Amino acid sequence: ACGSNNDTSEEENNTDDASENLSPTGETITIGTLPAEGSLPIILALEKGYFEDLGVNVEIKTFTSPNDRNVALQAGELDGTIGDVMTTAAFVDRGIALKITSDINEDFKILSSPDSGITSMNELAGQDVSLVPNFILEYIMDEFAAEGDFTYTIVEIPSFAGRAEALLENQIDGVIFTEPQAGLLVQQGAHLLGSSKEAGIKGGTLLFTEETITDYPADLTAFYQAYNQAVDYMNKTDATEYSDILTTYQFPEAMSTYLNNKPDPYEHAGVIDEDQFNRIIEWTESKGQITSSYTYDQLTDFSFINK
Amino acid sequence: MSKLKRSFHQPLLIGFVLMIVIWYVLHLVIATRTIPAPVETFDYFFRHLNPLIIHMGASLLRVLVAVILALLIGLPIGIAIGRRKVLDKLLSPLLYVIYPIPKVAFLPVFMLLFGLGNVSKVMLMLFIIVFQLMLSVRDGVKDIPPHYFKVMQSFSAKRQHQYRYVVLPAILPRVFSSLRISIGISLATLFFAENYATTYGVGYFILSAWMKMNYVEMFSGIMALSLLGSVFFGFIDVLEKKLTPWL
Amino acid sequence: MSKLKRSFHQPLLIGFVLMIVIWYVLHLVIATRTIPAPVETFDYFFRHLNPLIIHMGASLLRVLVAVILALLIGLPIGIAIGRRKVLDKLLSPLLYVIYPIPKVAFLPVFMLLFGLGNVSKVMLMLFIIVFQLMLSVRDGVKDIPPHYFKVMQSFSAKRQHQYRYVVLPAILPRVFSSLRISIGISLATLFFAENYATTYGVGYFILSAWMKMNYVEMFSGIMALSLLGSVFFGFIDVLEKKLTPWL
Amino acid sequence: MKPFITLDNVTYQVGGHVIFDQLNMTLDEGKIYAVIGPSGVGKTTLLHLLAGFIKPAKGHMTIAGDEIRDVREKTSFLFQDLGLFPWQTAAEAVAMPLKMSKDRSKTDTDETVDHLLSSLNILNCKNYYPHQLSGGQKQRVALARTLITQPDLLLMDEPTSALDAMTKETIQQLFLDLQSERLMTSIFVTHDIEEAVFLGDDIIILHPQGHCQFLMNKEKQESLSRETKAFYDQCFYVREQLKLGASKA
Amino acid sequence: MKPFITLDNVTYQVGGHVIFDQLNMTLDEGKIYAVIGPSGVGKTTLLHLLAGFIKPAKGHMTIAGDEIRDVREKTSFLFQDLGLFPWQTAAEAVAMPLKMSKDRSKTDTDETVDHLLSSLNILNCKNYYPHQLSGGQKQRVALARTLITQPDLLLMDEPTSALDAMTKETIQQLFLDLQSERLMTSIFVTHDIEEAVFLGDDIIILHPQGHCQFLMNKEKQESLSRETKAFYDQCFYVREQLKLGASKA
Ligand SMILES: Nc1ncnc2c1ncn2[C@@H]1O[C@H](COP(=O)(O)OP(=O)(O)OP(=O)(O)O)[C@@H](O)[C@H]1O
Ligand SMILES: Nc1ncnc2c1ncn2[C@@H]1O[C@H](COP(=O)(O)OP(=O)(O)OP(=O)(O)O)[C@@H](O)[C@H]1O
Ligand SMILES: [Mg+2]
Ligand SMILES: [Mg+2]
Repeated sequence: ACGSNNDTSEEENNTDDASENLSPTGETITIGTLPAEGSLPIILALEKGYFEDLGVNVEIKTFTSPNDRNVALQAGELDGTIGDVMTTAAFVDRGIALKITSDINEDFKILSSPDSGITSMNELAGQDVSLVPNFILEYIMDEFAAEGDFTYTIVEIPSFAGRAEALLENQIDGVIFTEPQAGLLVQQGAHLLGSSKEAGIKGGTLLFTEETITDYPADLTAFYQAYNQAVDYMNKTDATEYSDILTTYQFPEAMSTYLNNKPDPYEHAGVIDEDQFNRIIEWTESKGQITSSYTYDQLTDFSFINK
Repeated sequence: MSKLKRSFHQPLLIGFVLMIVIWYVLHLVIATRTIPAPVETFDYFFRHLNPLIIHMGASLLRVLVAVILALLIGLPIGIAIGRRKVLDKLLSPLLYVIYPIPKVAFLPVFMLLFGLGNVSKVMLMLFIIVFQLMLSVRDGVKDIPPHYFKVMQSFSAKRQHQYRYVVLPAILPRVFSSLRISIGISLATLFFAENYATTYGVGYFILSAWMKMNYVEMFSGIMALSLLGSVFFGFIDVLEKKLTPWL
Repeated sequence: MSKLKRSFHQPLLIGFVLMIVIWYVLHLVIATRTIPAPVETFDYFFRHLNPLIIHMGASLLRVLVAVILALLIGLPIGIAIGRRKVLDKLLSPLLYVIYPIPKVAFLPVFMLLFGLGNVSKVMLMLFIIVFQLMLSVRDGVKDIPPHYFKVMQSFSAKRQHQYRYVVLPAILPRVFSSLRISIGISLATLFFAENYATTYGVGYFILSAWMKMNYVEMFSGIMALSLLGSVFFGFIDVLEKKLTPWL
Repeated sequence: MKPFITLDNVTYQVGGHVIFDQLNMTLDEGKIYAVIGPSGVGKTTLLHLLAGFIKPAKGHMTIAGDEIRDVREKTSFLFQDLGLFPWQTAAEAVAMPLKMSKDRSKTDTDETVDHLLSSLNILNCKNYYPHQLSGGQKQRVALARTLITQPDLLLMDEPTSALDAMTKETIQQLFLDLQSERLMTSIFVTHDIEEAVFLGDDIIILHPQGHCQFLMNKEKQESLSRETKAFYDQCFYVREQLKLGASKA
Repeated sequence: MKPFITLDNVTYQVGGHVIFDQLNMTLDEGKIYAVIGPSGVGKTTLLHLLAGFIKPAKGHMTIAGDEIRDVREKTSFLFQDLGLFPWQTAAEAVAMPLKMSKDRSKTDTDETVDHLLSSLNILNCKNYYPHQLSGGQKQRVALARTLITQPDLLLMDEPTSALDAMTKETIQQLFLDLQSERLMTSIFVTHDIEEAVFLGDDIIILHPQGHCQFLMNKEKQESLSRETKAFYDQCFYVREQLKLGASKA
């Protein structure tokens, strides 16, 4: 049992069963986040003190672009981060040992520009879609394209704002964005064409270094406990109550509104199913991002969420 | 002091007023969300003065440290290259090769060597400005009339005396000039240096506003940056006047 | 011509050799995947020479256009500010305010005004370098001994003659010096200017390699950029020697 | 002769230091004036006032009836420190005033320049930059640049200070020739009393505190020869006057 | 007197132009040498060779028995174009050599500087930057900077060219006083024949093509007065020699 388990917080999830007879080491675990919806449970777990209560010492490093996060990961400055399957595979392919430990709550939206007149996915055929190639954005777009059996042209604009403005000014026809940006764009006249969540496409993950996984298993278990507590908290609580935290982490004000109007609840940490995983790996290999194929077992370790 | 103050504040004011006029005209003419109205931005700026001042402080410190380090490194090396033919032959081509490399591409190396904290941010800025400083100082030293060195030679002046009495005063105006450029560049660089592992700094503030597409917030960040820049520049102008009384 | 050639190629070689030595040492000492071995990179570079040359050509053109435009705009304005007290009082503070703003933050505005193509890329670079050029030129003009203008006055020289016979030759060394800096900055800027809506250019090449975490590819891009820079710099050195025979 | 230049109660000060206090002066057209006086007394300053480079704090100055407001086109000036530009060769420096003033053909300009350079005995240095010239060669280049145009007022600040005796005499002769060819008024500063006596129709002695004394140069009116006793007597007289002024101060 | 400086077959050329061709010369310790000659003949170049700023293409030069390799510490030099730095006031410029050579106390330095400035009659300009000084004041500041240390060899390139007759005489006297106080050898260039005769123990006339002629200055040995006939006879003689050289060339 966890020695330092003196929490009196949310009762329902107080599953003190922790099959291991290990308690968290309390060593600092550094996690990289992006200002995206998927980071919210981690941020709230930290700010609400859930991590501390469970004796796990989490430190958050915020990044403004996935690229910087990747750089920090390579520099060995992070123990874990939010990311996606292809990023994990690419890192492993380059000799950095990582494992996917869970999915994240994430929803990518396909949007078309206000004056394009495009209101359905298939109308994107042959049009200019802006995204960052080789990563999750392209994968999701490719999945939709395969579904609708069309092709499209990529206009590479890595900068968030550049992409957004290019869309609003009708310089490109389509774009793929996560929340909170997607919602903002819809407010400003962009048309919503599809959602990865609705289409059941899941690529976003939490990943940790091999070292962290072997050295601090109890910390990770506790991490996910706290994570799930935070998800519960979010599902129960009006977002305005923690809007100051959102502001501190530079989420736009519209984020609260989005969270409150969100139809489905946030989900506890879950797995990426093997089928989905293999499809992504195949796609990544076809893009030349990885040199060999990786199996589900090689890249995943969901043992920490299976309480 | 009051004279000092006057010569300092007035031009700053002019600069801001002009900037606001141009900004307003652009706002009206281009009529895009990405250029908010000045009034709106001012309102935001003053309402968020408190966090902004902290952001400005963080950035100020980083830039200051980077600039001071750049001077400590760039000045002696630039002078040495300008003075010694051998070093010029050897190092100038190296500078030419290194200078145009986008230092941001070495972020992984910086992070690896210096971590995610302030050290790596300062080092990144340092690396961006130090080569420019070296080149300018080198050019400045090369521009010193050779005749001045003959005069010093006639007094059998030791090396340190040549630096003390000729090189330093001669390049001082140039150093100020390239200090302005360095500071300008480092401020602009905050935008890249402050976009990881920090939640403080004007660069971070602007960037995150940009990502939120909150242009009013972004422009108040830009205003803060300009303010920071003008204060730096105004300070350098005053310092220059003080230290080069013969001009 | 052969003399011209010699003075041009030799230092380039020195620069590259030195850079490779430093690079190799860093590769060995830091021993990180983010700094690949020089040999490996060379191999990659020469095997991909063909696409790289096209990338270099595209970047060269963009930088060239931006630099020429910057000169056409920055030179006269910088001179005017340096010469006329009123303009100095009015515009210098404005420059101080505008200069430190990270121009990349205005990417949306540039895209809006100039589209996604080459125009917006060139404009972005232009905006990044033109203010630096103005400031340097201004400082250079202010450094001209006032005495020279008295001489011209004694000949009742018209304004254009003052420019032709004093201002231009006097600031020429400075212009070359700040041209080097401008080119260095614009090359580094390619990294930002060529990261949208293009698939050509060394900046794009490096950036996409970076995102793919392919460091061998990235370093061959950086080599290409350095090569481009050195060629520019070598050319400027030769031009400077030609145009300032009195030095 | 009619008055060409008038100074009326001219006061000038710089850095808190009064150089001229209510100076009055009338200079005639077509004459040569030699200005002498101790170092730092204000000779250069006087020339700069006449040239219009600086403005008096009080008082009026006219040239040919017009108030001096700006630099006149028909005034030529030789600076004490020459003011050669490092980027101009001797020939380029001398050609510059011609190129600026009118559209002469290039060959015409070149010929005029070459001719003047050779009468100053520096044709062999025509393609030298200032740093390649000796002190006296530089002075002659600057002099050539001043003389190449055809001014009606020539102001020269120590035009021969860096020249040896022989070269100096050649140039003095050249100057007298030019003076007789052109209708011009010349005012030059010199420290060489013999030069002042030899060239000056009138000699202006500037004494400390901006007090100024006119000496009609009797010698000059009578004979141009340096070899007479009268010439040396006149030199001696000028010298005495200078000494007297210095001792009074 | 023992030989202090020897030039042995010294050849020097610049820009394809031969200035000295196998020049031989022996100069004695403690004497004053005046160098005269036409402008551009190479007087400044000779001084620069002696100072060690430039090296002869061929030949040997020794000072006090040592080959001249570099600038000697005990040689002081006055440049023809002065070489004042725009960023030093008169007092700073003059104090610089003292500050560089030893650790004197600040007050000691200041006193020495003030004393020299006042004997040159420029104490009132001590805080002026060069651009605030008149031509002659600048020359005196540069001269003070040269004289402030105690050299055994003094090389001066036209030290009084910008000075009026009275100031010039004061400074000539100061120079003679210094020369008798210190054991030093002085070589100076001048265009003023009277100055050469008045100050020089020997007069060196440089003729074109680097031909050089020594004149024992008899007058100097006999009397220092300018007011004698012998003085002017000697001046006349030197002048004739100069002319002769020029006409031969
Ligand atoms: N900017 C200034 N500030 C203070 N004093 C100045 C300035 N410029 C000139 N002076 C002073 O004005 C006086 C007159 O200078 P001017 O150059 O006219 O003398 P001058 O008679 O030509 O002397 P010289 O024969 O030595 O050339 C000098 O004493 C000089 O120190
Ligand atoms: N870098 C150079 N290139 C070509 N010729 C040069 C260079 N430097 C000096 N000279 C020439 O060398 C000659 C000697 O110059 P120097 O300065 O010694 O003359 P000087 O006797 O001191 O003349 P002055 O009395 O005019 O000062 C001059 O004719 C000059 O033109
Ligand atoms: Mg004067
Ligand atoms: Mg000389």
